[in-house]
Amino acid sequence: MFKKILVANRGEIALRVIRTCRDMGIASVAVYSEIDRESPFVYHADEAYALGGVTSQESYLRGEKIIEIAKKSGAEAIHPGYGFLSENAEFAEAVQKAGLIFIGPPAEAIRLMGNKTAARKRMIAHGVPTVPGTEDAISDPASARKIAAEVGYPILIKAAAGGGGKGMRLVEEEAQFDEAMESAAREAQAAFGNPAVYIEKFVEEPRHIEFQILADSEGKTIHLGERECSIQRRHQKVIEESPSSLLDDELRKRMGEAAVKAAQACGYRNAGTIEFLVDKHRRFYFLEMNTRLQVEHPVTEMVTGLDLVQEQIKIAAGEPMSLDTSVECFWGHAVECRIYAENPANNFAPSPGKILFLRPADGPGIREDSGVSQGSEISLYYDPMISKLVAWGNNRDHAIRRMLRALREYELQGIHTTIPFLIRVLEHPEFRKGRFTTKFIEEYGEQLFSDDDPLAEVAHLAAVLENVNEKKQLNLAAVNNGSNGMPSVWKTVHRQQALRKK
Amino acid sequence: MFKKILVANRGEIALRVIRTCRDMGIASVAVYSEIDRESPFVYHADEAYALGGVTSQESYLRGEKIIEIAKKSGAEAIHPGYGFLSENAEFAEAVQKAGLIFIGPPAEAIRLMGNKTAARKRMIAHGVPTVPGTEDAISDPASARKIAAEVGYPILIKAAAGGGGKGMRLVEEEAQFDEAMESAAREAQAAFGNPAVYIEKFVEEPRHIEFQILADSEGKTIHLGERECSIQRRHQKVIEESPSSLLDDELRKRMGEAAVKAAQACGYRNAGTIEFLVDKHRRFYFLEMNTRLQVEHPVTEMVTGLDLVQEQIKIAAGEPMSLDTSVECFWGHAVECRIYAENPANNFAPSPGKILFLRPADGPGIREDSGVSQGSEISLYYDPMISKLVAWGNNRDHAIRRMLRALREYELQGIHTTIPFLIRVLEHPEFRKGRFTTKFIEEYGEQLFSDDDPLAEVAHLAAVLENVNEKKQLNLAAVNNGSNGMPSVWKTVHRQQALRKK
Amino acid sequence: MKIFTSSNAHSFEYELKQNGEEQIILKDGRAAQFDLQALGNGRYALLIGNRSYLVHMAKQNDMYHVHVGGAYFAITVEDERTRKLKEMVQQSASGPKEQVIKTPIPGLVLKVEVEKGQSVAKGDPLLVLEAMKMENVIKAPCACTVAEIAVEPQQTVQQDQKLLTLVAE
Amino acid sequence: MKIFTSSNAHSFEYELKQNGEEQIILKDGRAAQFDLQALGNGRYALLIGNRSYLVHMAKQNDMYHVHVGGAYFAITVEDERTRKLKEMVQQSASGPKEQVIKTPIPGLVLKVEVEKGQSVAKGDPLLVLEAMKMENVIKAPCACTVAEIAVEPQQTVQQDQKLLTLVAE
Repeated sequence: MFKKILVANRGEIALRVIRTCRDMGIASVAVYSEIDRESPFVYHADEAYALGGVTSQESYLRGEKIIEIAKKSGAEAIHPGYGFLSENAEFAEAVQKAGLIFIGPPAEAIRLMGNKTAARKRMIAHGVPTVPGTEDAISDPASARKIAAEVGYPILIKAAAGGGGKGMRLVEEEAQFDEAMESAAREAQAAFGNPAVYIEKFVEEPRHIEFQILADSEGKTIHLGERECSIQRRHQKVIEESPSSLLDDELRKRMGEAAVKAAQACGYRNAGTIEFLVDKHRRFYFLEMNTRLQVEHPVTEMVTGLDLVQEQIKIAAGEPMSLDTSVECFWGHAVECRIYAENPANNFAPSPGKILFLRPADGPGIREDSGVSQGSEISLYYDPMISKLVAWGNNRDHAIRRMLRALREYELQGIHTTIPFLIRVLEHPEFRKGRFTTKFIEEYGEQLFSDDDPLAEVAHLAAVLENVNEKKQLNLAAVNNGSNGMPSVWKTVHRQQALRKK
Repeated sequence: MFKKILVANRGEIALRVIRTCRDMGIASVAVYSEIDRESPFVYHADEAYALGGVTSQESYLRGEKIIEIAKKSGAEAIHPGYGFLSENAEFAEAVQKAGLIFIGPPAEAIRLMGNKTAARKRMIAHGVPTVPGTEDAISDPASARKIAAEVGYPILIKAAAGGGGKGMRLVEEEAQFDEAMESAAREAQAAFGNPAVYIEKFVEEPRHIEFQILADSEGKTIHLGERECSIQRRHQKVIEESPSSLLDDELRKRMGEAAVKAAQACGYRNAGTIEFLVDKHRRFYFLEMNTRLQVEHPVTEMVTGLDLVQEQIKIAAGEPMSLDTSVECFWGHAVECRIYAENPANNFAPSPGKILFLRPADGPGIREDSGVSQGSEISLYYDPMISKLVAWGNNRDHAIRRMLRALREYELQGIHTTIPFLIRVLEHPEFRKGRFTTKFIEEYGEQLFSDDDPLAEVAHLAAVLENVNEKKQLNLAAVNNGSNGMPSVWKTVHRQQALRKK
Repeated sequence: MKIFTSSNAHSFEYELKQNGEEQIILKDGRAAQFDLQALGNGRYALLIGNRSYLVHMAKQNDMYHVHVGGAYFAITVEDERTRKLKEMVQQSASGPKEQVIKTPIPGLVLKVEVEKGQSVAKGDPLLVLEAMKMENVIKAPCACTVAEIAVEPQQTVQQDQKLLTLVAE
Repeated sequence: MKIFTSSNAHSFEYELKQNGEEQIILKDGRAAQFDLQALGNGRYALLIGNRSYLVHMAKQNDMYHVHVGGAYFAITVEDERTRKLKEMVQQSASGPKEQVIKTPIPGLVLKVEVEKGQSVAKGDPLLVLEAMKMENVIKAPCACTVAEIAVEPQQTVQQDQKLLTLVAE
């Protein structure tokens, strides 16, 4: 086993990896940009080296510098976390060339899966279902119609040269095909000077469901079940859970097998995720593979009992995985909420600033993976996700109720967070029933931003009390010529009221 | 199900019960003494009523007042937590007479188990093993010797009228009996004017292992496995875990059956705990029954997935329990550390005061049940336990390593806590091997209080830096005529050093 | 004295009465029963009757930012006098109502979606700012005409820097 | 200038040198490489070389209370001058060394285990205090004679109240 690992990342995921290193008795090396010197991931690491710089380009994306520090510090392996250099094939190669171990897949797998067309072709070749359609552009109406029939209606016609919806047509049944094809080609010709189109299966009521896979150094590949990630805003996952309310054992088995096949098809090693779309007929299609640890890996950890970072490290060190078969039944249910430094009341505008008070939620069933502390400055330079709150329960409803309790108890002051929005989503009846698609937030937008009436009354009264108190303090201060330390006015008033009541 | 529950307790356990109420959609009512007005359990409850008073007698022990508040608030049931009124049979009766439900066992069961002699007799009558010995005092050497032989050596001779070790003799084998009996009787006569003694089996290398039981309103009784509670200081549990490293499936089964029998023998309902002593020959003896929720119940929750407070409430409401059979295999391993406001470096002297900074540990496998917040005042009036930290892992070693990581990350300033001591216990090789008895802390006392050399060097250097910095600031302040807000000297020095290194 | 509060979707009216030493707050003619204890760091333990709350409050530019039970409200509080003064000021203002749009956050201007003199409807995109790896669309707060564009695409902007000036229609 | 530190089981010696603007701290003749960043609330991010630590420090009556890595140290820091001054004071002190034992915590005196004039060994129990539901034994800090007993059983005592006076033997 490694004695020392460098963590080439920042924030919550750097701390997450450092914690597993500590649990395994492995020394951890942090690298940090100028503005991250005072971050928890730096002071909780065993060693820390300055990268210099402020932006990602100047710091966490400097692969060569990171490799140099790894060698200087005596680290034997590098964990890239997610984002930054984690899916950079050149970096993975450079790490290997430097005589170090990259805790992740081989560079070839990263490269293949990073190329959408190549990945799609490889999947088709290995019998993993992808969204059916033409692989190449087509302009002959008759052949297009034939392909559409093969793919099955409804289908989408998309301009080959296009984008932005121009030349796109949704065709529900074959009778509408000719007219749609003709108008799409006309529009494409007008817009892009090219009438060619693609035909693609239209995925109805899509859900984003992904499978966690693990492949050891010998190529033995297993899956750890699914994560439901359909609750998204601008293609960013917001809430994730495991298991999915959509899957039954039979579908889980089939999708799990497909996920394992997909990983094997690209010679995958270490931890990875196969993302699928599932339509309303419960048909599933390969979307893409993420060749790294996912943000939402904790929900899988909660329902399987595994530490996925530990599995990654064991695999990279050539040790056997903790499990040797796929996981097809789970320990309860887990939900994760991503807490972003954004203001949901102002169109999710970033909310940089200093965290003036922090008291994360705790108690039964609650886990938090946080990257910040009271006093931390949230800068504009990096991802605004500051923490992940995870709730575990006996079943989906139990986990959601615990999550709601924790979100309401969570105290974080000084910046805005998405907590009020997360509460609205979790409270929504359709979410509670497990009936939603990737369009959930678009569909129910209005309902997810309405104010809570009883709490509004409490908040307004509190503001009035504070306002009246301030004025009273000002008056008192004037009388006392500016002396401080007077007792709370409200306590006095309340005591008087209490006395009167008796 | 109840709509509203009053929680007749304070601190972490009050908050613990309030959280489950919230998870179940039940409104919670807190009651508070004068000094608890600003406590988390008060502001996280749905409703709060003042009890007045400061000491326990003036507040949390005022059963009548609490019942009055319950009726006024519309609560249908009262949860007593642990301590205070939780094992007070009169209170349980009064609650019932007031037309409310006591979330706990029937008053008769509390009363029976509160009387050690009566409980022992009842256990013997139902075939639950107790520490063998004479039930009544004896003074005739021949009968005493006969009983000693029946009980089996080693035995203890104890002065019937005595205490404090006077007239007590440990007898290893029969050959020593006569002489020991004679001298014990003589000493007892001299000390207490009464030569009568008891004969009791000497439990060698005792371990304290307890079983959680649940009994529904129909009397159906199950157990949820054991908790290992041998790590004690002055008979106070310090670290608890589940499962125990001592038990195997066969012994667990036998002890579990005995625990269920013990509960049935006293007509038990709701959650309770049967405490056993287990000796080095793996023989177990009934010690006592705790007729309430235990402090250490979270370790059982972690390895069974149950919420024991929810089970208590369901049983009290006449609903079925979540499980209908005993739990004989566990989900991983859980460890709990009790964090006390005491100074282990000063003979565990209480450490009252204000919590100036608080950042509990988080991350994978960590749960915390805390009753305090940054800004909380720890008073001298109540129990000094302020929080319980729980770690879960795949196995015992994994759970302990996670706990150590969490304890080292835990930030609590302003008062002393037992965290440094807990780390020493968890790091001790004999603890790690699972080889210990209830005498562990006495036996290894010295080793548990020695200083950590590498960390001492860090701490001393930090103190020097701070000291030098203070002096420099004073000088600078003198130069600048008292102006504030100058940059950190150390940053400057470090930058200069960094520049020189290049 | 009357006190008016307002936030995004709610407004309430309170009455403050002096009763000797004591100040009483009435809402809908009934005296509010409360106990507000400051815990420090902008935290308050609030009882209204026997309902218990943890409230966070921070005041910024006359706005109370209040967090309670996981919900957030930005609340303005004004008394009768202040409100009357304001109304007088507003009535005396004349001519077209100019409105300056400033950057809420530092960032990079990605796109300017409008031209000088263009009429826009409420909610129409004006420009796109990038900050914290996210695109943020700045939208028209009302139906208006673009009077001035103060920035260009690819320009970095500081917090509160002027982006555009609008004139209400 | 030399600086001496001492805690329960450790004492170290440092040297502070002025090098123009810069102060250098030497230990065992080697300059310490460090970077101490104050995070507020008595929290510090400390690098010694590239070893990284979170340190908590609070100063109270000339004692530095330092928490690091889950361990706690109460450290006194003195420089050459202070140490010499102290030694001079101690040498000039004469007669029997009196020591006043005060209550570390408020509580209730349960038992007084010694009598006036009694000789006790280091670690012998002097009295038992109850506070926070726990019994706390106050022990003799050195071999000494009990010169005065200032409290009685069942008496409640405040923090820092005098309990006994001892004279070192």
